Amino acid sequence: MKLIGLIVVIATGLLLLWGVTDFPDWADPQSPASTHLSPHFLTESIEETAVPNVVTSVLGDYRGFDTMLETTVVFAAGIAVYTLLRRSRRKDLREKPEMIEEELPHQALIVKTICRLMAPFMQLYALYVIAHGHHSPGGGFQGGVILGASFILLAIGFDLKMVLKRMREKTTLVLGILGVLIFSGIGMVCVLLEKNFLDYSALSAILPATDIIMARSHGILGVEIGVALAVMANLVLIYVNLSSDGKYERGL
Amino acid sequence: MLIDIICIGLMSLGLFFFFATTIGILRLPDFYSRMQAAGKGDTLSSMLVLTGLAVYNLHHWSFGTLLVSVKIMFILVFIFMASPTASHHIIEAGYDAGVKPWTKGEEKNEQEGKEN
Amino acid sequence: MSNLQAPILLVTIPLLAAFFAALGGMLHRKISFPIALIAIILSFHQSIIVLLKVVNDGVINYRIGGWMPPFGIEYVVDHLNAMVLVVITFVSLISIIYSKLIVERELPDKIPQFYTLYLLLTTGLLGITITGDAFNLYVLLEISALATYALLALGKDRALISTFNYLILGTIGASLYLLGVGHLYIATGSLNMADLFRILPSLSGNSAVMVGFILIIVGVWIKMAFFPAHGWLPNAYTYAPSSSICLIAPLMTKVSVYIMIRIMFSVFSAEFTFANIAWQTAVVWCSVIAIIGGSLQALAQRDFRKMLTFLVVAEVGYMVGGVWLANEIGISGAILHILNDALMTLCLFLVAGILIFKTQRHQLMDFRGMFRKMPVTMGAFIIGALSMIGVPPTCGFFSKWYLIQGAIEAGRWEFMAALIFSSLVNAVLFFRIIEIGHFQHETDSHDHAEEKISEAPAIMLIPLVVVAIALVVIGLYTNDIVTNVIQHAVPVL
Amino acid sequence: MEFLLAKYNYWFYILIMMVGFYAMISKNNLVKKMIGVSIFQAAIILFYVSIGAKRGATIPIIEHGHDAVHHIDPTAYINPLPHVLMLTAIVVSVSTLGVALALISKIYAKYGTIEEDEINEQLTDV
Repeated sequence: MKLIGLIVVIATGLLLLWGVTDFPDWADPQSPASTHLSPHFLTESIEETAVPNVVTSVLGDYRGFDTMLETTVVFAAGIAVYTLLRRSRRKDLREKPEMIEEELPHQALIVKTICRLMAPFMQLYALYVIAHGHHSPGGGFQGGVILGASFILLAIGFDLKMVLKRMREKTTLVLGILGVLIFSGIGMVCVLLEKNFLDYSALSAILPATDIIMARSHGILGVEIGVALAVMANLVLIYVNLSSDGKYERGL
Repeated sequence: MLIDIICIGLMSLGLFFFFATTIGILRLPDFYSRMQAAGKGDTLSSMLVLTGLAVYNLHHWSFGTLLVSVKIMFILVFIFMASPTASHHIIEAGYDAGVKPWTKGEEKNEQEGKEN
Repeated sequence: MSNLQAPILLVTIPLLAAFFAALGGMLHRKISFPIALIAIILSFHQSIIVLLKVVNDGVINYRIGGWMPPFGIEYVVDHLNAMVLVVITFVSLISIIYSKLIVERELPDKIPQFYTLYLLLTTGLLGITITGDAFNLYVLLEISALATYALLALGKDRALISTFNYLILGTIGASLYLLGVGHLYIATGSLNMADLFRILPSLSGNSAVMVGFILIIVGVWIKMAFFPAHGWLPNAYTYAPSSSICLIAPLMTKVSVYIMIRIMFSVFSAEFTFANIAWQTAVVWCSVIAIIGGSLQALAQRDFRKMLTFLVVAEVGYMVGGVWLANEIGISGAILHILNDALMTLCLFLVAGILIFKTQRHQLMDFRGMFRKMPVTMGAFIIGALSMIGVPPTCGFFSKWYLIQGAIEAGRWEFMAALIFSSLVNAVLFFRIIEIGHFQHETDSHDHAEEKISEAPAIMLIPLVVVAIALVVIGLYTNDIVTNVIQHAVPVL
Repeated sequence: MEFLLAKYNYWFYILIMMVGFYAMISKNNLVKKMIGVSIFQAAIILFYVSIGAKRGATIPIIEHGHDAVHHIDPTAYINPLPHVLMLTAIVVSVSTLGVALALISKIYAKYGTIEEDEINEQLTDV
């Protein structure tokens, strides 16, 4: 098995090496990748969407459909993990208890204090990253991950029950669904306004005091908020289920 | 000019400690001493490098660059809090799980390094 | 053109419904089924609209976000994917009605999640079929893959470990596809399929493009369980819950074949694909091995579902081989076989599901006396079996006929021999079951307790009967389908 | 030598990818297999991000003054598209990892081990 594996690996490697020989040089400004599509995005982004961060405008608008499906992938993973691991209450009673020992209170003091100190700052920073994605590196995914990480940090520092009191299972699920719904809902609103799916310029009809270009910018912001909610909720959902084996009793 | 010297000094010191940390993680005999290297060395070296960056950023003195430097200092404060706590917690978890500390004269605890 | 929203509604209705099914399931677990059902009916309706529009007016382009194609993502519906869209929504509709009772029995505490995943899987398959953007396809591939992993892993026995193997191989396949798209991107700077089709001929002989082609095709082969990489399929499908397998088994492999056809003819050109005769021969030989090996291993099985999974492997060989015959008849046979095989596999898996639903068992021997107990089910089974064997007027005959003609025209006698051989093996297989069902009665007193087994409930029978009728109707109207739809889908060679 | 240096990023992506690929194929432990998959996907991400690089260019955030937007030089900014694509791919790989870990966790609960050969032994015994 190992020998076959090695042969397959070497063969694939040689194939890829052969492919590389005709690549343009690394970081070549004249390579097709740099001259075909990207100049259009770079020069037109501000005029067409009023977003200086081109990654955000491509992510949220030019290829917004990819992003929507990507959020759906996170949602699918969250639901998949939830479906696989979550125990129903009936069976739960019959399971033998977890083997993790009780944590002594004095030992966790440092960790708890620091976690309590850090979590609000993390959440504040996450909101900044989400809201400031138009102008600086950031956006829905990054902000959502930081937001989710702050809850996971609390779950590690304290225990899972404490987090589940603040983020109930139903809240997490609803937020995860709501995030994706915001995204696809904005897309459907555009369809209802007789434009194409995810054509945010249609939103200028219902948003006050926005022209077509600003409507795109606002549309991207709305989408980013949806992405952030979905990513945050689903990461928490995945973590909670994985760490407690679906019992929601005590995590790591 | 002075800024350059300070900045180069801080950064190369930071890189030196990073290097030392890496060697420590690879070469020290057991879990606790390796975590020692990771926790202390990592914090110190990233603090040094970040301070260097903050100083470097003040080359063009304006409100904008000052703001960026202040932000970098904020990152530094958080690393200063988080990194030692994290290594403390990991060591604690190792202690709870019953990892035996290395004592002088023993063989280097290779087995445990492989397990983890 | 901008007013026709059907192409996007087709995909987004199941997607939105997935979210609403999850939300509604939290209120009450019975809400999610009607939501899912309505969404799939609407989606089926939209796919019919799209198909009629394509047949009458030609190719539909839909710009998502209103952006020009190479910059934004574009949906392109031509004859080929319009047909596949209808097949997907039809199969999805049939099996959601059919599996209602099974889900309630198999997964009583996971009903909303099941329907959410089911709708996500349908969305993924529809999106793969309709999209005109190479990267978008990857994302949709992963949506459908994740939903499939979760659905397969809900099964019993070895389901977990075989799903894990599928996950590893599926991820390798999707990653190779992504890597191949990266090679195309680095050589052309574009991700849009039409744009790639325009640029790629000027890059013939570029090794990056060649490697990209190989990577994509190999990735898709792994996904569809083509011969050297077929190992994951039988186990993963055998132990899956019978509620979801009726959606997964007929469609996953067919959609992968569709991706292969799309990549070969709409991204690369036929001249590029068939430039190298040695490759072509190698692929046809692989499919010959797939067909013969799959049939023989099916013959060795005593478990009905496992037998069917090996037949799926053999059928993949039919389609890949048919496409790589490199002539128009072979390719139209392969495309027709996507349609037929989806329905045939569906029919047989529906029968397997009913058998398990009623008797909790799925060995071949469990067919004893079934003709007396379940005449309708077994009638549908016979139609499905005849179609699998390739007896006119069921549709299986016609695609096989096209494939054989294609093999003769290309001079690939080995492929023709494999086709005939597999038909014979199928005949042996299914007549053995019919014989068991018809002439062997339970003699041992032990089984008398199960004498009460009667026909399945109507909600499961009606879908099965519809599929069985569809098998014959499609067989009768094969000529119309070929002249109106498939002829336009085949590239000019 | 010139030839080697001009594409060094691509050589490294192949190296990393093959490490991951080998782990994926030949490791016995399911978690190690998943680590292999992650390395494999990370290599693809490196590959794409390398495509986006452009000599002498900066991050693609357009600096615009308060006056109206005037001529933007596309060669001054790196290619944003691969970064967008890789944001998607990272999310996908994380999601796959999550589902895989959930599966491994269930496998461990069922068989009491995550070594593939031991599981296979248990399967053949039954």
